[in-house]
Amino acid sequence: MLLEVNNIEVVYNDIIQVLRGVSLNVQKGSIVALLGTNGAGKTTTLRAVSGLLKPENGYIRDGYICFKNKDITNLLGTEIVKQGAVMVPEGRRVFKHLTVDENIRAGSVTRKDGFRQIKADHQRMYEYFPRLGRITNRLAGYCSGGEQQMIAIGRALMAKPEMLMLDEPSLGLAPLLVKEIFKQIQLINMELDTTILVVEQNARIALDISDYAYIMESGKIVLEGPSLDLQKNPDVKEFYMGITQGGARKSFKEVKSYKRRKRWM
Amino acid sequence: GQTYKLALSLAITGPTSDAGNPYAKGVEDYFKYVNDNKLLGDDIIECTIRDDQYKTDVTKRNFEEFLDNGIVFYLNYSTGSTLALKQDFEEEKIPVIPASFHAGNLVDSNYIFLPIASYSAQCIGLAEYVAAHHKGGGIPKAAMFIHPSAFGRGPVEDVEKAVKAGLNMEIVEVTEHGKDLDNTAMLQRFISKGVQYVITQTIQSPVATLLKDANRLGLAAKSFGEEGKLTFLGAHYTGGNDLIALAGPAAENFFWTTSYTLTSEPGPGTDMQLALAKKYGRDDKAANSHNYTNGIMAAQVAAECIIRAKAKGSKITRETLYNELLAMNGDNAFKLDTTVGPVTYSKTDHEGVDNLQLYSVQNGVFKSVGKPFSPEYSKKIK
Amino acid sequence: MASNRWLTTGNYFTSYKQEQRIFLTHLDRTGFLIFLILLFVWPLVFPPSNKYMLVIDNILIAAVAVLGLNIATGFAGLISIGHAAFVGVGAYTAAFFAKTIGDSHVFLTHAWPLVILLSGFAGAFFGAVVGLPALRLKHLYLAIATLSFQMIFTWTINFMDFFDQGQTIPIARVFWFTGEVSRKEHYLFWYYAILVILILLGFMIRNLLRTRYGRCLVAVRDNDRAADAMGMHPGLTKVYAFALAGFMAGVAGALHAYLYRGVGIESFSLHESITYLAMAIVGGLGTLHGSFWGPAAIKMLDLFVENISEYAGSVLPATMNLTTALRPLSFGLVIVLFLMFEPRGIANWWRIFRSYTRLWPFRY
Amino acid sequence: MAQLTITDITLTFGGLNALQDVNMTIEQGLITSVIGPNGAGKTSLLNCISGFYHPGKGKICFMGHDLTHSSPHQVSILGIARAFQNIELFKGMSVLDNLLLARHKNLKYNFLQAVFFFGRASQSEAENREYVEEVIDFMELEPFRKKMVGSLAYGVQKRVEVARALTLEPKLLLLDEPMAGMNLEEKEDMVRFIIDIQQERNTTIVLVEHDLGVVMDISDYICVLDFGQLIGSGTPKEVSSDKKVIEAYIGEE
Amino acid sequence: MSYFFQLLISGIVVGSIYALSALGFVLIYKSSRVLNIAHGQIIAGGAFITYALTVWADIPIYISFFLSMIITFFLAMSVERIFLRRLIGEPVISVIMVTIGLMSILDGIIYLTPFGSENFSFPVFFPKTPISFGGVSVSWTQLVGVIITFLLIAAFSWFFKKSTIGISMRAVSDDQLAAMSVGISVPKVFGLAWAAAGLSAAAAGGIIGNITGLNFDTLHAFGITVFPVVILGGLDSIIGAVAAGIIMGLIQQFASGYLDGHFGLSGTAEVLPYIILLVILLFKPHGLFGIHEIERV
Ligand SMILES: Nc1ncnc2c1ncn2[C@@H]1O[C@H](COP(=O)(O)OP(=O)(O)OP(=O)(O)O)[C@@H](O)[C@H]1O
Ligand SMILES: Nc1ncnc2c1ncn2[C@@H]1O[C@H](COP(=O)(O)OP(=O)(O)OP(=O)(O)O)[C@@H](O)[C@H]1O
Ligand SMILES: CC(C)C[C@H](N)C(=O)O
Ligand SMILES: [Mg+2]
Ligand SMILES: [Mg+2]
Repeated sequence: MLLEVNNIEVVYNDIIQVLRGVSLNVQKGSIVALLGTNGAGKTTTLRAVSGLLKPENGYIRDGYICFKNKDITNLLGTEIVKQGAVMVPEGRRVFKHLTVDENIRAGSVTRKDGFRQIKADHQRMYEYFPRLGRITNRLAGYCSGGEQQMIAIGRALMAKPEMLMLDEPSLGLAPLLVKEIFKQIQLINMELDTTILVVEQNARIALDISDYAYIMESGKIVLEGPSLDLQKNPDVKEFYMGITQGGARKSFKEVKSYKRRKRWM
Repeated sequence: GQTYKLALSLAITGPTSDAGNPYAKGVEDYFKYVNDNKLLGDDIIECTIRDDQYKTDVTKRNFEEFLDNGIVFYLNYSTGSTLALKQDFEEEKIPVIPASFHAGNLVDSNYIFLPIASYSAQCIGLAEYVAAHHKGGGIPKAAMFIHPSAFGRGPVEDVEKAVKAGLNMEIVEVTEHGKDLDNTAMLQRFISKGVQYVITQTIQSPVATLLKDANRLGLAAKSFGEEGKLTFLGAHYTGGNDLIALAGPAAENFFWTTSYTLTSEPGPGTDMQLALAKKYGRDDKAANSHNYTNGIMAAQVAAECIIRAKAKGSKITRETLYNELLAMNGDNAFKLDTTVGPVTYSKTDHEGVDNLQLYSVQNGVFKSVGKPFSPEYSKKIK
Repeated sequence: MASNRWLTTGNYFTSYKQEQRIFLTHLDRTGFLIFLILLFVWPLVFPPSNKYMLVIDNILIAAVAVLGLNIATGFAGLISIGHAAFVGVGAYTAAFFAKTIGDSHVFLTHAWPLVILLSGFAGAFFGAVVGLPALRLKHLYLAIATLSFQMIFTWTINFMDFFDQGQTIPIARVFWFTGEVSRKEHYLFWYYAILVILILLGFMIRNLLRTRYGRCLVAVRDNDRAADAMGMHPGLTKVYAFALAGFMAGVAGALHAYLYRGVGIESFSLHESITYLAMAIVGGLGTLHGSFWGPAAIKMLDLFVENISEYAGSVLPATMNLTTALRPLSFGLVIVLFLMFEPRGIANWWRIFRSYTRLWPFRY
Repeated sequence: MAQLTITDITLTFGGLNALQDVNMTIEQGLITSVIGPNGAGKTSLLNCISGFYHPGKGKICFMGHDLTHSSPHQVSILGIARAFQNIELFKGMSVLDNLLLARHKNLKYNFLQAVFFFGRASQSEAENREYVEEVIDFMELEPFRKKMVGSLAYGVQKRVEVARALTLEPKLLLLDEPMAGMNLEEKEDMVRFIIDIQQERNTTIVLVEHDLGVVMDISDYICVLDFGQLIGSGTPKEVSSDKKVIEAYIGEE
Repeated sequence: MSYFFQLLISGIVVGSIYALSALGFVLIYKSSRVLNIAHGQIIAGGAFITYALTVWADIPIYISFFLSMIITFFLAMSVERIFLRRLIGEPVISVIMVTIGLMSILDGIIYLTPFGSENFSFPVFFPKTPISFGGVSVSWTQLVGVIITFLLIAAFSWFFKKSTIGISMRAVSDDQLAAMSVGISVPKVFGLAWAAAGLSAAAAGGIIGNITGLNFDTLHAFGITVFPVVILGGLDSIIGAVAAGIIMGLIQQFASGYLDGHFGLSGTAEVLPYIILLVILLFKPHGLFGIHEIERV
């Protein structure tokens, strides 16, 4: 087991409890998806793993997190990146005033394996994301949403992570780009053997590419299983993929109609 | 015995603390000396010394506290606060000796006494020396380099008056300095206007930069009045060992005037000063500072007033001390060794020592030039 | 509203108007009234020495100024490094009258409330002018515009013969119903005068803050683009904030002039500007009562440290240096420690204290 | 009737044409969607309408007013409100305060009344507070009323954005990706709000959104942008079968 | 004409010293968005350390100059560590205020030493005769000062532009959380920024001290004097600091060369920088080279 999150509870500002005993496991080399409603605590879970709770004034009150069988509970971000787990934060937070090239280079600070290696990996990023190769000197702040997401992923990959955590990589991206990004994610997973933990709202595509998935609601994991199984779950189908029991796509025009309750609640 | 309360508020930290620090030590040590040697018999002087960081508002607060404590004599420091508190001194009828020799302190005021000749008198003295010793033809042309405050500007008008009254000199320009790193522009301008003498009235560090720049540009006169070059002269707070410390060799040939004796020219006053410093564990720097002398002298005058009043058997109050000061003339003039002349005060004369001594830097120390003198024009323009 | 307006517990609002109240319970209101009465009565019961009265007057004046600074910096988020210059504008307005019509003209001595008000307007005017760059500048660049004003102000006053080049310009004692305020009662008289003005201004600002004129300040601080989209002109709002701050500063300046019976440039230096900033922060930026805590804390600290270093001077050997150093050292240390451990200022202590007592006797 | 007409606007950023000769009319009372790949200029278009950017060329007209050179606050007073793509809330304030700020122009009292809190001040405050509560009810934000906006989950913040725009009582509402980062269920909620706003409040809506399902289902009219140019427009049906649009944006299913 | 050239040269010399002093502000601002008000005190401290090493410890001045740079490097780093570390993430104004407190503390520490209230000057170690050409003269101190300034500035420019650490320092100022997410240690970056600023301050202190003599008031006032330079250049631009420094130096020299003494003006060099600064800011709100905040709505 590469990552083991055991029963963690997270509080913000000493009072707001957000996670109420979340457990999840990530197998080495797999792609794991974490789905859930807004405010369920997905981002919080990723922050907890990657040691970025502190700047938000949060901490893990209970439970533990193991990465490569080492306890990393409440360790700080830098340390965890060195251990090999890197997160791509929500909302593509690129360094706006740095060029694309500098953004990607900034990802390699923790590396100690020499200038050449880094340079080679840097080039490789442009192979994964050829769009970026064409705009290396542009300020990242002026790049389009998709490009920024690519920069953020490329930047994270420069740290040579064993596990990459992506927080809503499809956020605000046009359908074509979503496809492109997820294709690259799969490719990275295969070629670099990078384990991937991805938080997504777009359940369809997330379940498509992942091996295993968790569904979270109000601070708890409510459903988990191999992605193939979840795709068949009628609740997931209806609530996350918009497929009615009849199998047709539900029209948004009819949203005013009666709402069925989820069975897991 | 009795305790007489005195007080001093000055800048021990902040701007001008380089002067304030030795000054405070001088005052402190001298009063200790008075108490230790029982100069007042069983009575003792208790002088509160307080730092006002050169801020007028704080000085005022300190002063109010001193009044609350019932002081009978007050020592003040800067020009700014002396002017600002003038009204209070009048209302409280308390004799005051400031460390600022600004002539304007005396305007509309009865209770402020300058220990030595005013800045104006000092500058006029320097101007007279220039007029008298100018080499080469024509009227000597001078510029004034002054501090951007009342302290700096005070003497300008008086020097101009003296020139009007017949002093053989032309003031070509008056420049207020800032925090300049480089005075090239100004020095070049002086030269181009034919200026040969620069009278400075400020604190040491701008003068030091000025001297260094003049040396760098090769504009500093090697001897007094060298033609085509600039000779620098300055009033009390521009000079002393601090200037030499700051300007190093560039200070050479700087002319300076004050009413105090200097330890580089030993005499009974300086012996006493050095002994005092030794007794109270002061380092060399403080011991040799002219502002240490400055502080001692203010304390000497204050103590003398008390001694005299006591001798007369009067109660020590603000009033009796004030009267002692006013009576300090003629036979009653106070002769002390730390100054180059006697301290004289009267109803109309609130400048203590009227004599000045000119010094100039020779081989890294201030040496006296000529005998003590009393500037003539400063009386003429009154 | 529940019948019992003495306690918060068990209270709920039934109309939006009730929620507008400044004091939520009678207890709060009564407490505050008692506090006000105490403020007025204590000097009569325990007459302080002149020095302390002066210090207290000073604190109150600083509170007026800091109240203004708090509007600009705390509420509107505009760092001002030239607040003392605005205070100076107020003081020099008074000095202007003293120079033109004579320092003991009845206008200055009898109509002093009017002079104070006019000084406030002068401050507001300069505040608005200095705020104009806010139409284009942001953050520290804007802060530097205020610093520039500080420098230009100092230089101008120093340069002008009219204002005696920064030397103290005297201002006569004022008159009151009982005749001229004598030296003895000077500080006490001004204590009351300043207190009344301060309380008045405090209430006005408090009111302002619960209306659109106050909310827009906070809005431009938080997000001026969004404020723009909400129909507020962000630039003009900032100019207005500066004007408001300038007004308070101007009033404080005139009060300072009267209290010290003179106006000299040294009281309005950059150093003072920084001190005002320190007061605002130690008190608690963006809180009203912080504007009172800050000046009190900083001035008291100054006195305290002065006493300590004096004491140290009496026990330590004559090597003056240590006592000299003690003052800035401890002063800086206190500010730093404060910011390190209580960055939200003293106002936060008050908040914590309140939240403990608010629901008394039931803590839930 | 066309409520907003955009004629030939071009917007340039240092050589890059974010918008190029775009023409568009927004019909009163309808939902018009603007779609296009990332960086196509959708947000820039909204920025031009709401006064954050000023097109170098062309003209924008809203109900007879020329908006081309107006600034955001002027535009908002005319009755155009907008929800931002990258949440632009007042982070340090509660939801309530955020919405109250949107009532700025509706609070009718002067400075003196404010300072002494007398006359219309108190009255006006209370009335507007009532309006705000109505919006809170409408957008189902009751549980968050007094919460600090900064600590709310992304999805809720998005909803507050829309609510705040709505509080401005706009005639035209610009929504920039209001459903980004939401799951299906929440999207449904948001769609419901949008339809309610359009129908019950009779507000014109311009919607920028990447979720084609939503766009196709609820829009009355769709405009497609690519590289700053309008490459197609029409009813959902027309657009979804337009070759150019499919190629640039949708991709083959 | 040589008058003009002399002013020109002096302006450049003074300007480059301004640039070096401004550099310290820029280095800290560039990575942490903090304006370090106590920089003047650090400059003074650097000068005093150099003096102490040279005169009291009898180390040759060339060595002590570098030693003092190294010492202040670590001193400034520990200052950051002790006083500012806890404030990461606090509002800018609080942090600025801490530096104001720091200013007081450093004042206190310096008052503990003789430097607080006594004056010193460096021993003369350059040839006393100035370099003259065509009626224009520059002292050795000034020349060396300019050279050191440009060396240091070139080094730092390269560092921020090209080195990974430099890039990560800029990244931190952009978005701290994102920086942490890729493993950049924010505290280390801040420490480093302060250290670098300390180093540059020592260099500046050494040079200024040589020109003005060692007077605490004069030296630390420099921290405020260079403010307009820092802003004019655009807070976070090293090149900006150089350009603005030289512009200000020239303005001051020409102002006091051509304005003072005419029209009854004097001391214009004090105020003109601020006026010019205001005017330029109205046209370039981010200074000459400061980055424009990218704000996309
Ligand atoms: N810094 C914070 N302080 C206080 N509460 C917070 C903070 N960050 C998040 N929360 C709260 O924690 C809960 C979970 O937030 P989180 O961001 O983890 O949800 P999420 O599942 O990622 O939602 P989304 O899909 O909207 O991104 C929310 O209710 C939110 O209000
Ligand atoms: N302030 C700006 N300065 C420079 N370029 C800008 C600015 N704002 C936008 N751009 C550029 O204009 C183009 C259009 O951007 P815009 O934000 O309008 O795209 P969009 O269609 O909204 O994309 P998305 O779907 O990602 O939100 C982009 O190439 C962007 O880089
Ligand atoms: C008292 C002194 C140190 C001189 C001081 N600068 C003054 O104002 O007069
Ligand atoms: Mg999230
Ligand atoms: Mg967009």
